[in-house]
Amino acid sequence: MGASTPVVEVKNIYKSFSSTRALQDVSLAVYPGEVRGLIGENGSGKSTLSAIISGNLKADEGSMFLFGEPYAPANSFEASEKGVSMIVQEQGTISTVSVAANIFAGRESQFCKLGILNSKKLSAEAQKLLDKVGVSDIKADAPVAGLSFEDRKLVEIARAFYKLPELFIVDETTTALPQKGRNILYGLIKMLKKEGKSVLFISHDIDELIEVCDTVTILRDGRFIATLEEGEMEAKKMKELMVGREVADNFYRNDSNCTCVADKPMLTVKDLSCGILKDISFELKTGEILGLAGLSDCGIHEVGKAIFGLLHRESGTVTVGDGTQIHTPSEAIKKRVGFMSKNRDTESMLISMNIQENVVLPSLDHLKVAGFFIPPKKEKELASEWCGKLNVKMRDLKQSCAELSGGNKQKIVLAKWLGNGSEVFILDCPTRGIDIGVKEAIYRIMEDLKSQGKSIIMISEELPEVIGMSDRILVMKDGRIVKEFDRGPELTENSIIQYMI
Amino acid sequence: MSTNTAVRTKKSDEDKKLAFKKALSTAIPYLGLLILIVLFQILTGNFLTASNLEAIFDQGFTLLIASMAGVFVMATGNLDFSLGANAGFCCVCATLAATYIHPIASIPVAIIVGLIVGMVNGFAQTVLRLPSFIACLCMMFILTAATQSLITGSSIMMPVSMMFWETFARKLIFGIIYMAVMIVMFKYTRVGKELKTLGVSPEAARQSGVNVKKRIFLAYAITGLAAGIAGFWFMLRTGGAATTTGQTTTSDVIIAVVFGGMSVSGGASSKISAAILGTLIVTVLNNGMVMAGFGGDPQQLVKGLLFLLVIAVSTKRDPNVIIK
Amino acid sequence: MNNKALNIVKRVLLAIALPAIVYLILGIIRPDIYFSFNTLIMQLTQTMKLTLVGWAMLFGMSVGLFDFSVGSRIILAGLVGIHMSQFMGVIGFVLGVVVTSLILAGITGAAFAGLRIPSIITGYAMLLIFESIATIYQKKFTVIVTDNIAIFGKAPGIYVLTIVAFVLIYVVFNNTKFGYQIKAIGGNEAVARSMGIKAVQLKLLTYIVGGAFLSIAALVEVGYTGSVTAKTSMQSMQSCFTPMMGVMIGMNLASCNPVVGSFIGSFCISIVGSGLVALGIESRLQNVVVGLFLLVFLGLKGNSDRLSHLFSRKKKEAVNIN
Amino acid sequence: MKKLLALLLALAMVFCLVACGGGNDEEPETPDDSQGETEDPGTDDGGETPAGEQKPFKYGFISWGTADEHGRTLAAATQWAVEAAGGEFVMDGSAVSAEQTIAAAENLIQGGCDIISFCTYAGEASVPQISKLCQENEVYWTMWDTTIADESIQEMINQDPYFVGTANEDQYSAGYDTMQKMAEAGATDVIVVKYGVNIPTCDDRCEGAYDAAEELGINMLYEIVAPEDYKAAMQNALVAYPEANAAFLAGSGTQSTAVSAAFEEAGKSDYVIGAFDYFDSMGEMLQDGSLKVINGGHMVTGTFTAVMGINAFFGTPLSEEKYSIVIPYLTLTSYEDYELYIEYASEGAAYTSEELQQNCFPVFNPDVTLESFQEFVSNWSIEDIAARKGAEA
Repeated sequence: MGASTPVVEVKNIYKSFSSTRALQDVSLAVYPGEVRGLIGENGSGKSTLSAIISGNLKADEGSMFLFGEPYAPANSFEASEKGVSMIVQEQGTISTVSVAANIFAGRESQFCKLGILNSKKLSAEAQKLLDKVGVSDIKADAPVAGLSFEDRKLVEIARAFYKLPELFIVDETTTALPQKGRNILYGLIKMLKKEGKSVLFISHDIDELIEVCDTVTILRDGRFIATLEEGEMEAKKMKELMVGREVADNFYRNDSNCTCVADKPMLTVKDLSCGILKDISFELKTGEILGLAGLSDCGIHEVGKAIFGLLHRESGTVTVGDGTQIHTPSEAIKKRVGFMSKNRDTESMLISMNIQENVVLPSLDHLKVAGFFIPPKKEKELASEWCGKLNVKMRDLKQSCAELSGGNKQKIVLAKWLGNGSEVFILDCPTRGIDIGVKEAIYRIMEDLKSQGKSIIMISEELPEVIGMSDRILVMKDGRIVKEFDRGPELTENSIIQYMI
Repeated sequence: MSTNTAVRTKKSDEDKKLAFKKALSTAIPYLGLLILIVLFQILTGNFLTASNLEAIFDQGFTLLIASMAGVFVMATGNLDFSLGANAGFCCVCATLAATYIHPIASIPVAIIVGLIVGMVNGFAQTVLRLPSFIACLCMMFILTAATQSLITGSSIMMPVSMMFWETFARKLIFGIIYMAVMIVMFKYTRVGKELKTLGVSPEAARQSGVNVKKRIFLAYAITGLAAGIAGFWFMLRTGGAATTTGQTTTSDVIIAVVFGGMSVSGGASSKISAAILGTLIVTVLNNGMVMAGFGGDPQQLVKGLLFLLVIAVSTKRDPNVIIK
Repeated sequence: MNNKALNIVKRVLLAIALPAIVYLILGIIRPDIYFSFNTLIMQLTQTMKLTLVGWAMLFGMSVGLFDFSVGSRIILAGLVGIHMSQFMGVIGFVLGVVVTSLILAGITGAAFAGLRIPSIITGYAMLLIFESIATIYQKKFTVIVTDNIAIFGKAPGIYVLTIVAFVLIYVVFNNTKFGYQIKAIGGNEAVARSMGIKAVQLKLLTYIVGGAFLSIAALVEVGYTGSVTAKTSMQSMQSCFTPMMGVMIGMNLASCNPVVGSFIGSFCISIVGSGLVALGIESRLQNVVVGLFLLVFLGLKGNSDRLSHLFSRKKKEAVNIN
Repeated sequence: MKKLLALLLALAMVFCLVACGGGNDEEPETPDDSQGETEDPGTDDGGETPAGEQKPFKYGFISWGTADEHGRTLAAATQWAVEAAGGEFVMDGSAVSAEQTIAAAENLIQGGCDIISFCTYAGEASVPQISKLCQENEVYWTMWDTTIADESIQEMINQDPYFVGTANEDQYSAGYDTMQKMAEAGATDVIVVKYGVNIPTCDDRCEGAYDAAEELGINMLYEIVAPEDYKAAMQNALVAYPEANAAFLAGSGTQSTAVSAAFEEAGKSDYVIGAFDYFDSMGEMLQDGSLKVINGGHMVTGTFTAVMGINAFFGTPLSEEKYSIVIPYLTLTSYEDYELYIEYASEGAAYTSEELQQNCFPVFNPDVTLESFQEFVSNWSIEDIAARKGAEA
């Protein structure tokens, strides 16, 4: 790293979403030709920081500099014009138009002469870019709808490379890419390094970071912890810095053996197949926490949705404790099954409605008086009872959920299913995007549920969490269950990872 | 499970401002109604007489029935374009039933026909997955053509004996029962609550146990049923059925509900009171303007400008919400 | 190279298939009418009148906006044009129509974008206002369409204007930044916004560009019918439904782009219209027939995956369709 | 929640107040006891006001709006009579459907109108309802452009003391004469264009036309009903019936330009158009022969129904029984007729206030009788207007 002026420098950045403080006094500088890693637990503020640098969010306080000059992009488009481009995990292409149109969306003016756009030149330029990025098998004129998820992500990458970016931000994209896509990305990062450009690589996969990055900055609870140089980057040290306390015993569960309240299966799944899932069968016993681990698109999320009835099952059955089968979400809910989706704000809760409306929604039937009337008093009681038990931080029950922090929203979803008296909980990434403090509260709640004889299926991409909390772990790869582990002190991440990849 | 109570955060001044803004936006329709009543009382002098209030009640009655049901569909973010044509068609069927079968038969016939049309609308959108706008538009064309072919001459009369069915007391009692049923159904039962969730996000509603297809089907069935009831009362009020019956009801419902302060894209802030209030405002407006002498050309111009003003004042402007 | 040519031929054939089938059905029933040249010319002129209005609505509809004030805007623009033609002749007419049409479109667009209200509701509000303004304005002068301004609606004029409009809209819709960006917003507005496309300004632009094309439709409308009459109580909304359905057919014809598709959709509608008259059925049922046609068309398209799934399932005799 | 309950309570309380008819307002009788008997004001009117005394009044006019030519001229013509009699003219132009006609009647009556007039284009079934309403509020009412088809309605309203009568044109004979004139002009195969569905005036005119066609051996090919685009509908009809060489427009004359354009573009030059309701460019069409017959000028039905209603209100009804007067059309068949019309009848009122007072209101001129009034009405023509206006100028 030359001592020349940094490409991007960020000084004492503060950012908070209503009550949670996402970033506190974070400073960072990335120098030309440097691949800077950024790591931290979910909710440590790494995505918020990258969003601020790439212009998607505005910092509350603090300043940013690009090559020394003040830099405050109004939106991501302005940022990418200035050479700061970013790719994210969520899908960012428009399916009804062609690949070329996607690549140059928002930037068509360069191909226009007195208003007329030369579409041949545009698709030629797009094809050139695709070849440069190394994805020449994708045709520029083809509509994006026909492409696979991976190709669409590569189109996004090509879009980011339309002008060689000064700073290229990769925000947890690799988890979504299979191997071929990842190699292309790594190749591009090397090319950028050679050209003297810089990369900000965000991931929570420690081994990938060590392999790709020159230096790594670690964030925790929205605070800057440390920047490790070439030699110091070592997995265990990084994890400790990430989590803050050595992996304290009581962070996850402190009992170390597989304890089930009773052997009676609360949920039985028999040779279920749908989409990429092939012949999934397993049983969930009373009071057991069953962990589903695997890479992000190996099918663990689809299992949760299929059980709950959100996906159309091709074959196979899901039966609850009392033997009846469940097909649709409403049947599952009647049979006391609760589901918490991965994308919380859009699927697992109604963001613009207030707390009470969200909590009581699935259990309206139980509150009925005389067959149809739902007295508001009963609603209020149910909502305040469960919000109290999970001690949700809120102004009052009529507060809109949009104003709550990530942790509180998760508690509301849990309160919703507890209000419905759910026996089986399917939790898909329960602690995703939640800051450390509240994460621990979620784990304590899970332990309480287990002690009451409730059964939990926990789907998570964070191995430490899966190992720490589950009685039994099923490892999945490409839609199949490949290995089963029981809880035990000798269980480590490495022993599981080899089955995942 | 530790039973500590929920932590109540203190009211920050930003919350207070938000609460004030929210209270203001709910108060605007009430304020609007009050201003109109006072204005017309000053202009005409005999606006607030008992007979005029009775006239307003009579005129607004069928619009109230239709718009209260319209709120159910609008809560899911859709619109029912076939509402007016359905009311007209049920009016014709009721009149034919009254003349050829028995006067009493007109009540069940109107309700059943309206319900069937509502269910066909619901079926087309849920099972056949047709876009709601096109399905209702075609249903409107079909019903208008059917009404016109069923009626010979300018209109068909209902039996004379039914002339005295429609008394003020009966309408008032039916009105209050209907309002009570609709308010309870919208605010205090699963139906209303779950329809509101469909306005926010169908996927999130589905994951909380709402049977999306069934609820949308029910919403259109309710609107169809209400159109049937409105059709019956149209028959009593106009003494029979004409090709023009119910012609403007669809747009009147949409205008009334928006005047009443309902958010048109449905969702969390939809409220049934918007239908009651909106009907009152629209009827008072029509009645008052004619009495004050603006019944000619300016009537529709004033209505359009006021409509624009009410929308401008009441909707909250969130830049990143996508408005279609 | 030849498979590219083949691809174009395939798409053109697919595009023509729809009107050809409709034409054949009606041709078999009344061969004396349908296979004569001037019937075709007559149907084409009707199609042109419908399509010009449809094209004006195409921009709004491809970003998901439904605006019913179009009918009242044509009436008001036509009235202003006729009034000005009494002082300044043809130039006054053209100027009056074009300028009024743009101003009215600007007002409607500003109301939509400024007040953030759904397009259908803005349409209602503007419809009420423009209709009553037209009613009051119409009393101020005698509405006579003199021959010099009727040329736009008559035979040579309408063809010229339609061709000009076609070229203009083809370029604007397919080969301009504006065209690309409204298709992007129509596809997925959230992603388009994150790509830096200013959605609200563009929707306002669809009103104004739509207003420009609506002025061409208004020029034709005045000459085509030879008179302009104001309407009240929202009756001008009826005249929006037929062109709107033509555009919807066009937008759902996968084989060709919406501009040509709208022309084909309107052509089908006018064939159905004349077909009904030929069969002696009341022409009023045109909307019903076209509406049902569109419903079946969209139903098949919407459920094509489930239908093919159903057929394949039948072959495999698999169990439990839930 | 509390706000909604408050609203509901207020609403229910106000209407219960109305239901029991109590309170301070001056209407003593409650709605339910006024159905049965109807007190007959006609006979013992003397007590309240001396017979035949000119007093201020409010005249309520109900129509579908003033967007079209007929609607606009009708409202203006009604105003001539109201101003001549020294009353105030109030209008509700939003009555498009049957329920809106009743609502308009209620609004005007609540607005203090003493006399109202309306037309039954939106269905005659609602006439008994309006009759009941007028009886309750002692409001005189008349109907223009209307003939009641259903005897039971006619018989019902004949018992209503406040119903004065109707004024309309003889639609049947107007249709008959128009078809005759079209036959003279060479029409052999006619396409009928109806502007609305099931509208009595429109259907009566067509009935007359059909009978005339039968007698004169003209064949009626096809009926276009309420098309959205008149020219396209006409073109389609001409394609299906190429032999057609005439069109009979039962209303909205302004569409004659579209119909003639359809004929021109179908390559026909000698075609005959007969239409109802004047429009601005009819002069031109009469000149170039594309339009042979145009009936109009029947806006005076508004004037004469106003006269009938006002006289009844003044206590000087022209006749004790219900009566209806027939108003002739001003039929223009040549450019000369048009010139006469333009010069005298198109601008301003066709009658001055004095002319109306002297010929229609016994209050101003005691020797006005039903016969003299009917005679005055029957000579409504362009020559008469020209003579009166000419004499004056």
